Amino acid sequence: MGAPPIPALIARLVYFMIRLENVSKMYGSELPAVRDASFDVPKGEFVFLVGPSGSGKSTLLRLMNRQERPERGNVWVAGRNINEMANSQIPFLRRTMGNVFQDYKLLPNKTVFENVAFALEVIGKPKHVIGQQVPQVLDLVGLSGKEDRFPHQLSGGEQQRVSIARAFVNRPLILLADEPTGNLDPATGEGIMGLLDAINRTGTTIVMATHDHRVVNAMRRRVIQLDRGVIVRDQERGVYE
Amino acid sequence: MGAPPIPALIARLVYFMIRLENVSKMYGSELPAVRDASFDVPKGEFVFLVGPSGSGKSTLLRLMNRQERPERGNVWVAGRNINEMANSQIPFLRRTMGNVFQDYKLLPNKTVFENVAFALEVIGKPKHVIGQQVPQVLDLVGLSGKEDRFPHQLSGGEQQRVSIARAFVNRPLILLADEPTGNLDPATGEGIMGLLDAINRTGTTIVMATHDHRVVNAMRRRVIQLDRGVIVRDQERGVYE
Amino acid sequence: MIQRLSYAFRETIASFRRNMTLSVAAVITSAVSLLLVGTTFLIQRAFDNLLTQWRGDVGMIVFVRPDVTPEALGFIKQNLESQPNVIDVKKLEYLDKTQSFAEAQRVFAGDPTTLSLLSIETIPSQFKVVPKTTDPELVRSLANQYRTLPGVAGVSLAEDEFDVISTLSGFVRTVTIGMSLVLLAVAVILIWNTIRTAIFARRREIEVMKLVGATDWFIRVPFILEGLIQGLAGALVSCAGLWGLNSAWTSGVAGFKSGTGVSALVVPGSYVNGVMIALLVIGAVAGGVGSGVASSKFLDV
Amino acid sequence: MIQRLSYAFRETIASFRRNMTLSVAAVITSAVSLLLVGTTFLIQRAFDNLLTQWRGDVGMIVFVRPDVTPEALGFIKQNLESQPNVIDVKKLEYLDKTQSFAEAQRVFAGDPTTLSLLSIETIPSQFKVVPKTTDPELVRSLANQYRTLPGVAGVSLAEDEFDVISTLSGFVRTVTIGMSLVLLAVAVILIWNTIRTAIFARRREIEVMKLVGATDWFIRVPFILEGLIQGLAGALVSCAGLWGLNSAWTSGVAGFKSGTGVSALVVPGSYVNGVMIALLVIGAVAGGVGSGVASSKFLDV
Ligand SMILES: Nc1ncnc2c1ncn2[C@@H]1O[C@H](COP(=O)(O)OP(=O)(O)OP(=O)(O)O)[C@@H](O)[C@H]1O
Ligand SMILES: Nc1ncnc2c1ncn2[C@@H]1O[C@H](COP(=O)(O)OP(=O)(O)OP(=O)(O)O)[C@@H](O)[C@H]1O
Ligand SMILES: [Mg+2]
Ligand SMILES: [Mg+2]
Repeated sequence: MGAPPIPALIARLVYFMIRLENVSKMYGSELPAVRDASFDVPKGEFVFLVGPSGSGKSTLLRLMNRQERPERGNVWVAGRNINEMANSQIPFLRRTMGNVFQDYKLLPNKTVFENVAFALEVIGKPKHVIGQQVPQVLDLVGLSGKEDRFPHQLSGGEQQRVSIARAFVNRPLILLADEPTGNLDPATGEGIMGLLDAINRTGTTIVMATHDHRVVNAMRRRVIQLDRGVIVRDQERGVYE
Repeated sequence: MGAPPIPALIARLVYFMIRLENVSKMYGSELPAVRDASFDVPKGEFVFLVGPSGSGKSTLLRLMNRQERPERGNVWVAGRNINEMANSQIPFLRRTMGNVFQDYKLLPNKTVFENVAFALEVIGKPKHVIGQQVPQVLDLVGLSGKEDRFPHQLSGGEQQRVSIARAFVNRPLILLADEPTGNLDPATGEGIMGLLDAINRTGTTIVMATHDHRVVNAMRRRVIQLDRGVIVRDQERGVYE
Repeated sequence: MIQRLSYAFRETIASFRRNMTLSVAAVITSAVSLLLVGTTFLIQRAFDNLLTQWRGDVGMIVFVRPDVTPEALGFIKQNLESQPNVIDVKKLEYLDKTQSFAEAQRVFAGDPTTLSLLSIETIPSQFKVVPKTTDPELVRSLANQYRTLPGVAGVSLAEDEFDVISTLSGFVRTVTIGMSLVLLAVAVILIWNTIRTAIFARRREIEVMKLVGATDWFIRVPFILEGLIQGLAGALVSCAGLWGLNSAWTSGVAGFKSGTGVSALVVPGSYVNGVMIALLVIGAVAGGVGSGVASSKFLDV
Repeated sequence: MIQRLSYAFRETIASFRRNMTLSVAAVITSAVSLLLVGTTFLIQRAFDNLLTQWRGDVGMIVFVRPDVTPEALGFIKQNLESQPNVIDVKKLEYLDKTQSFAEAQRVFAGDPTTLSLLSIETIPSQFKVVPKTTDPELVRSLANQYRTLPGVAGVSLAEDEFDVISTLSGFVRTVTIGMSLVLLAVAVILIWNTIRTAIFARRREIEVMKLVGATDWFIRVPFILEGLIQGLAGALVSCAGLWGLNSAWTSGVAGFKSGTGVSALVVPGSYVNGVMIALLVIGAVAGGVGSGVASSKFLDV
């Protein structure tokens, strides 16, 4: 099987927003956190990553924004091999993707407004655009009126929603969400899922790690299941088992 | 209605492991996070706190270990009014209760073993007891083999389980658990709930804030529901609505 | 660009307010260490003044025989004046017998016996010579040369004194300049150290910023500005301190008897101003570069 | 108790390893600032030596008329010796005519004219007197008193020199002691500042420890130990530096011509050792107390 001609390769990689080729990641001398993972995510798809605690979901997401680099294999994002990217290019890669981190990673010294605005400051959006878009997004996640609070003045679920707001305020190509409903009650969680669904319908590719079987079962999208670092299931319109 | 005689009062307060009397808590000039909350938790009971994100569950728990002090009302724990307790007494109050924090609050510069051992060091347990009890507890939460990791080297769910292990390693009278299964997959979560149930059966009073309706519905214990800081339901053998 | 800059400025100001403890610590450290640097500079200058004055006092006296002929005297004078590179002709002074006798009365006022031995007839007249060079060897050879001139009774040279002051001068200058430089290095190390600690305390923030897509410079510029302002603020405080110290010093020294040489220890205001400007520049640069370098350490996330 | 202590020690060591950046910063700061303190102490001592030596050189000469009677001479001698509190009797020296003439030959070696005026017959004999007091007024009144004695030709007093050295001595001592104290304060502030910043960076940890039921002292002891060790480590480094500096200084000074007084600037080894011990104590106390106080700030959670 010969290599495809370059233009065809690029076409395929662009079509696949994210592509993992035999990716393995190990921390130190431990058992690999991800072993020989391969899958493609076409543009506009919504993928759930499921699996027990410690099975490698967060690691997979971290490989996609180069928080981690794999020991083996390649990760392609929007047609580019991100493992071979120069360090100076990484910020621009990350601006094409929104991230909801499992531990939120809010800036403790910035208010809710500033935390969300930060994602826009970074790409040099003018002040009036920020002043308009941020309150709008905060309203969508139900945090109107809490703009001037600092993260430590918020409840767990509120912090999580700030993280979600920051992740999609700059309308990224890709949204990587790690357990975005873990600290939300079912009603609020459903609201957030409706939001993610709407964002997905505008063409944004979403990869979401979750334990929330209700969410997975309700949405009926593609499910990739991990077990001790290995992909054991990759199913269109799957459910949480 | 006259005040009960002192011995009767004490007897009642000891019988009620935790007792809130018209407790209100507001942060700054905001709407109160908890408004006029009153309830008793008898020794050995298992109570779920439920309610939407931001309804005041964590605040209620923080009032019980004096992380916060109420603007109005009294909080009694094991027969003592903790709001009138001298600061020097607080550490001893906190040693009678284990805490699972919503954001885990692990010590970043200590290993998993040391984090759990810390709760025993604090009460002056000798080294050989620590060396025996900690691995045992870590095994119960499924973290054997990860003793020497630092918190940042763990997955979200693993960190959460370290927090749980630390909370009950010293066999506290009371266990306050804030969303202890939020980052756990259903199977691991059920394991942890089984553990909490077993701990409860040894006489430990447990108050647990949670969003996990499956857990609440499966356990069928007392449910206190909050909405915007107000207790709207207090039901024996309740379900998540 | 403009919003990047405005972001950087807002960010800097906000960070100042929110990290009060760290900012205050950095300002205190810079202030204290720069004050030390400034003080050494002033001390160095004061010593320099003192030594220069002392050295100016060291001269040579060429005694002329009482029975000298006018020609010989003229020859001596001419000889002295012919070397304007070596001796300070403007300060060259001739005391005739009357003046020499008057000076002897003054010099030996406490020594009536010696005085009683002197008479206006037998007293030698004298040339007071101030050498331009400070090299003791040269001065000595000069004295020997004058001794051979006809009509010269002898040459008196405060040789020992000259030696000591000359060596001391070089020595003190080396020591104080060395000390200033060392303290300068110390100040830079301390400022850098404090800023590094402060940024270390905020490394998680830097990590998060990078994860949200901030470039290294986007993160670094507010830190650099902050360090620069902290250094500058510290330098301002140290300037105020230096000014106060110098005033106290000046008025303290003014209390001394004049002529004791202690008044030479006063440092001219222009020099003090120069030192203050230097401190401001050092503070700003050490702060800015320090935090630039320190923040870079945590940029490899 | 025993496990509490062992916990504190293990904790301290672990914390050192895990907070390398902060620990190193604290050690550097203490080392640098204590080195400054130590250096000023040595400088102060060196100046003290120098001034003491200079002052020892300042004496008084009581000239006795050449035609004095033995009774008068005996009376003068007796008078001088009768005041052992004021003058140093052991250093009292009488030069008879021969000796005085010999000394004059030496003193006026460069001044042949004056020399030619002197003869063994006409030269006054002299008492060399070293006053014990350093108060210029007292010495002056003493001189005046001697002037009135029968047979005394005059009293020569290096009054100006005496004045300067005496004032300078007090002045330099005040300045150097002041500087040592200021630098001591500076060192303590800097060490405290660094430790405060380091503890600030770890305030979340303190908060968590409190929530798990740790008492204030349980939290504080490892911090105090850590600060103490950091201060001690810094002091050790500064002692090494001081020792090196002093060696360099001593050998540098040894290169000077003897008799210029510069050799007085060498500080005795025992004094250096004393300063080193003081630095170790200061470092340990500043570090320990500093972190105790700084950690208390974050204990009110
Ligand atoms: N920095 C690290 N060093 C060592 N091991 C690590 C590190 N980060 C993660 N791991 C390990 O890698 C495995 C996968 O972790 P990962 O965070 O991807 O799990 P996860 O599927 O997200 O789990 P969870 O559902 O609990 O968040 C876990 O066993 C974890 O202990
Ligand atoms: N330090 C604070 N300052 C101001 N407001 C606060 C502070 N802490 C909490 N709040 C507010 O108090 C309310 C209750 O917070 P709490 O953390 O108790 O909610 P919760 O029920 O635990 O929510 P979640 O399920 O999201 O964790 C929220 O609206 C929150 O914004
Ligand atoms: Mg995870
Ligand atoms: Mg909460």
